Amino acid sequence: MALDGTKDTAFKYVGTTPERPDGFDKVTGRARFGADMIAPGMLFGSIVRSPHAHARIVKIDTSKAEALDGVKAVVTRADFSSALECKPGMDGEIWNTLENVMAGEKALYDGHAIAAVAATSNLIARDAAKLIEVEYEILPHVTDVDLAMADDAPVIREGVTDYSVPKGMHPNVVRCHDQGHGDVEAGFAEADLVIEDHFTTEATHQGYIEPNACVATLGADGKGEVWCSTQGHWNVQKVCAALLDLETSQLRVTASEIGGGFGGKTTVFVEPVALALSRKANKPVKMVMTRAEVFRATGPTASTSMDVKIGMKKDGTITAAKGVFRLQGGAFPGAPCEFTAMCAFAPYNLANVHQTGYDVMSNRPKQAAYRAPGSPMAAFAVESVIDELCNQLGLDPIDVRLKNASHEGTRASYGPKFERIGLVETLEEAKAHPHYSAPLAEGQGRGVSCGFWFNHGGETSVSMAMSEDGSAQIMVGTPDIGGSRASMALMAAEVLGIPYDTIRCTIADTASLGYNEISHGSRVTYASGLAVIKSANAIVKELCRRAAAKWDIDADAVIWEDGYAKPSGPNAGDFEPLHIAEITATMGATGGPINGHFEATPEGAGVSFATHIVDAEVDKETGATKVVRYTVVQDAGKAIHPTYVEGQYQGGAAQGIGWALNEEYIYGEDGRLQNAGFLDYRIPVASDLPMIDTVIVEVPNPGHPFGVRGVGETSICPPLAAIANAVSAAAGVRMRNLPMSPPRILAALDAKSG
Amino acid sequence: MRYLTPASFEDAVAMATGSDGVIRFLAGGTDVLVQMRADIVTPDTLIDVKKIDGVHDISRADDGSWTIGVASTGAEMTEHDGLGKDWPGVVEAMDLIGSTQVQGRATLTGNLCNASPAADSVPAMIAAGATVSVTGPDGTRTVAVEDIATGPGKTSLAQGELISSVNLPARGAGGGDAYLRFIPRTEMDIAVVGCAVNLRVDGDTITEARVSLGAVAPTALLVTDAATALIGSTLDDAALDALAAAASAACNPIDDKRGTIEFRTKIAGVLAKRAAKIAYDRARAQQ
Amino acid sequence: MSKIHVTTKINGDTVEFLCDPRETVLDVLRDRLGLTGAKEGCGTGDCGACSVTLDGRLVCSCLVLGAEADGKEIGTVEGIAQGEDLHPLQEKFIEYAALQCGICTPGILVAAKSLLEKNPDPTEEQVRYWLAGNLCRCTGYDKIIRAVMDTAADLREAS
Amino acid sequence: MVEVQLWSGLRALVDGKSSVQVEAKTVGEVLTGLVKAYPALQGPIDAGVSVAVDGRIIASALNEPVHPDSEVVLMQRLKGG
Repeated sequence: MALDGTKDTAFKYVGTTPERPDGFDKVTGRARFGADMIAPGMLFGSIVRSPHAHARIVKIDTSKAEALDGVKAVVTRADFSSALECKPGMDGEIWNTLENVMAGEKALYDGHAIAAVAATSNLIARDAAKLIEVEYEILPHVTDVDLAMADDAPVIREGVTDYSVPKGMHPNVVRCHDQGHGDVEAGFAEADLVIEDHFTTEATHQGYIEPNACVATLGADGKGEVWCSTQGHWNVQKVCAALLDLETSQLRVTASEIGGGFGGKTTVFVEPVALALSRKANKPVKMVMTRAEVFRATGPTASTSMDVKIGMKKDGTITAAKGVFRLQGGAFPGAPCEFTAMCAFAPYNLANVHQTGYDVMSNRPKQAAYRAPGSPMAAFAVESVIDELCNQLGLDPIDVRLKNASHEGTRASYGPKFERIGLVETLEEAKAHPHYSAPLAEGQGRGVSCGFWFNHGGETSVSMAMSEDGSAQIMVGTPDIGGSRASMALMAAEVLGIPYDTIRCTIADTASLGYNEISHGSRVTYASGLAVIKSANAIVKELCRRAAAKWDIDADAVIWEDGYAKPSGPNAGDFEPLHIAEITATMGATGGPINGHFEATPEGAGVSFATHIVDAEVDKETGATKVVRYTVVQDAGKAIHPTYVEGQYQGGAAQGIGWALNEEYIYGEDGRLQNAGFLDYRIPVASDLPMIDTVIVEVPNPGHPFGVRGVGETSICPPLAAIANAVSAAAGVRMRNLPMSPPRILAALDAKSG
Repeated sequence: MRYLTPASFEDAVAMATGSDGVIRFLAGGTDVLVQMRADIVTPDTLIDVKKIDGVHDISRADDGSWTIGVASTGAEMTEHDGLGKDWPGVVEAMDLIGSTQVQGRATLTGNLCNASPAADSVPAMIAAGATVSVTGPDGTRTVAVEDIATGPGKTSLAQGELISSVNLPARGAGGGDAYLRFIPRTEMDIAVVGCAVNLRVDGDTITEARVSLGAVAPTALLVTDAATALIGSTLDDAALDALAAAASAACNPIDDKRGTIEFRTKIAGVLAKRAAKIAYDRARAQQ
Repeated sequence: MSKIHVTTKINGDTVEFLCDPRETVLDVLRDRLGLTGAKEGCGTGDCGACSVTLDGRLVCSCLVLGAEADGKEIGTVEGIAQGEDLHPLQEKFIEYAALQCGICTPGILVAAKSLLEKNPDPTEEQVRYWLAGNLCRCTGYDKIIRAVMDTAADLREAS
Repeated sequence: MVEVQLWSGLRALVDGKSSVQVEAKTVGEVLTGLVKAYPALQGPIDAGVSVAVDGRIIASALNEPVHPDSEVVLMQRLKGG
């Protein structure tokens, strides 16, 4: 599509920091999240889950549950679509979703849904779930990525492997992505120092504080409604319709306020189950996951096992880089091995590069997207090796990164040439930042890392309507996961020339607007924002046309400035500027309502880069780590609402700190998740963190009218490596396995001294 | 589930002995409610002791000994004027449990009766030489804290018995105690290792000591070898090393999601040294 | 299963309800009384999203039985604003963007208000430790801590 | 003709080539042209691809134009979290 190019004039509203429109409701407790909806006569649902990592379901006896007073419906797999085809690999994604939402022949992981019940109260539903008797034939299981690839590993599902996997690999390896250019072996031969190392990361969870929740109604007439906490309600509509054999348009889905997603709510889990129960009971059904269910049965990230080899000259030039990235994605295909591979070396301008990713199945829940899926792990491995090369060659880590940094026109490690990008600018800002030159205290170490994410556009519809008083309403279809309603209103204010607080932005339901892709890929401010600008442009055009009609001049002779229609110049005529409210006041009589809309799949999202600096302190007697200072430098393209951009930077850094230091899925030998709660799945608490400093770099994205790049995801790409580099420096030993929990650090210190 | 609110310990005992099925006493509830929520335990009878007279009181007797009511919360202990001056280690240990919110509910008695090997207040109470009064069908008896837990989740309390108060001895001159635990975060974790040291000095010399470890064995341990390493010393490096060695030697931990055997064994020694230094400084300041 | 009759005060109003003995104050607030301001993030006292005050003491409402509320006074996020006037903490949270998704916000506001009533001049470290039981996954806590510190400073100046 | 660069994992399907020439004026024609030349590419394309045209990553829109001198790179389909 044609894009407007970069606007370099000064903005009036964009770049200011007004209060968020959802703020008042959120501080008073009236904001309605997934579990806050109440439907008259509603029932409560509860799910029976497998206690086994891998088991054939021999028999399900629901009779005792059905006999319990207050129970209105019980569903199993038989109550879902039988028309969906089981296809191998990613082609069968809808079937995979059904299989994940409600197990078929086998339970594939600890926590896999087996049956569900709806009853008149939450307590009765829970009691009834305990009365459902399931007979299992326990099968051998595997939960570790390297073990799942070993010859003797149990096969999770036959026939899933696609064309890309080299012959001879275990059937649990279902996809492979192989890519590169140049001659890496020749490149390594040119190097003065080559380091090859092995790295692992454990699976982490998005850790949104609001458990997955919905209220669903479905009648025998095939019409239904869902209220749910989701990043993408059109996706919920599409998937639920398929799983329940409904016409998509007969299902109306409304996105509630969303209590955190971070990629984890791009999925569908409880909604189809609630719909199936509702259809059977003929009443609305509320389903709210417990925290343990969220951990056991929604999507964590992939765990990884990675080998990275990089060659460097004494002057810091990288001569070649190679990586092998194995991702464990649970009992279904889809671990983002291609993104891990493609992002790994993207910050660097490399003549010789080769990367290979493997998607490996195991008896764990199906992995889901988490903030730049696949990229943070790659950065951890690659940026750790670069750090070690800098250490051994005595080079400054930022200078080396600057020397090798990708920039406009260089060929990306994943193939194409870069458009305008801002990596060099983030490195220069980082180098100039007082943090980088501040002295370190005894026992502290400093680490830096770069990070990269693609960002995404995606299918987008926006509708905008003027009111008679000159105020405007915007309907967007991308759930607000980071303050986007404020950003949308700011961009509309900029185009229309009316104050920010005269614009109300609403997240429309699926019946009120055209299709919108999920709020993912940091796409909302970019894609919905672009559509808001185009919708506002359409309104401005119509406003000018109405003014021209009133003045009886040519529409082309009217310009729009700061909320007023004006003659374009002396030749156009001498008329008093018409304020927007003067035009809208009579719009019914001058041609009808004035609305704007725009729908497209904008394709100029613009990749983004960040550089983080971290100081960490390690207690060498206990292995405890404290992050003492943190600075995020990231390219936002153009920060529409700078405070919310900072919030994204800080949130990504904090999640990265958790991933680096303490968060991990811990499986027992029995294949069961050991830490399905916030007590032992340790996300950072307030007393764990320092203030997180931010620097917003603005290198405009040529693919957006105002230069916007997505900011939500890139912020979690550098932290794992930056912290690992800081901890390794402080401890005096290279940390290659995440999380760097105290036992791991102490073991590494012991191994070094022993 | 029945929910009962006795007005006296005698009533509580009668209710417990008169009930069939699973019985739980409810003080702060920060463990019982979590277990109910997770379907680990669903009691048939829940006996809430908070309406019994005097259970919220914290009082110092004329001889300097302390009695702490079974429903006194961590927050109430921390806010108390005198308790923390006499027994800072016990109060700190209680204060480490959970969040500010949990402090508003959690109790010493609940922490003890939950019988987790990792309970923070239990090593502190053991080091302090605390006892509990146990009321049952046959009246009230006094039991040393270290004799209550018999294994993870198990206590020596008989059916119908419940703890009716926690008793701390008089502090006396030259005494000091301290409790430290190791957790991966700064808050909100269960101890990977806990260590309490309580000692008395005469001048610079340690004359009495009790050392207790948590989370390194099925129950909190009273480590007499560790105390022996301290007594008679001025907490010199040799004494500290002997203390650490004795603490590590006493460990019989497991590998689990919170830590490894090696890690726990080593950290026990590290914490013992650190806690001993704090207790020593406090004791000398109390002379 | 017989229900228990409970009389309590919520945000100053006398409220009566019947509850199952297994139900928590959080269950009662949300499912019986329609007060959905307190959120359930975990149900086990680990996240703080359900924070309320019980006779003035900060607690997790998921760790208190509904039956225990008899004769007590409960304060929730719905009671923080006075009429149409927001509490200074609420205003500052909006101004500082100390919330993103907002699911932890009710609990954090109840907890922060409780802190400032007890300690009008907390250090950054005291604020961080007081709020350690209130998990926030969006913000990295930076803006939350600043908002609480600055509200405290404003309140001190005003008094 | 437009030269389309492929990721190396696809080379086994296109006689070991690293790029394929196709007749195309749009992204959609690039994809149909690839399948016409090498039917084995149908599977990977169905599984999800994006196309980078002169450095801009076209995630899904088939109507985006390509020119004979465009740099065209076939990529795995992009999405995010």
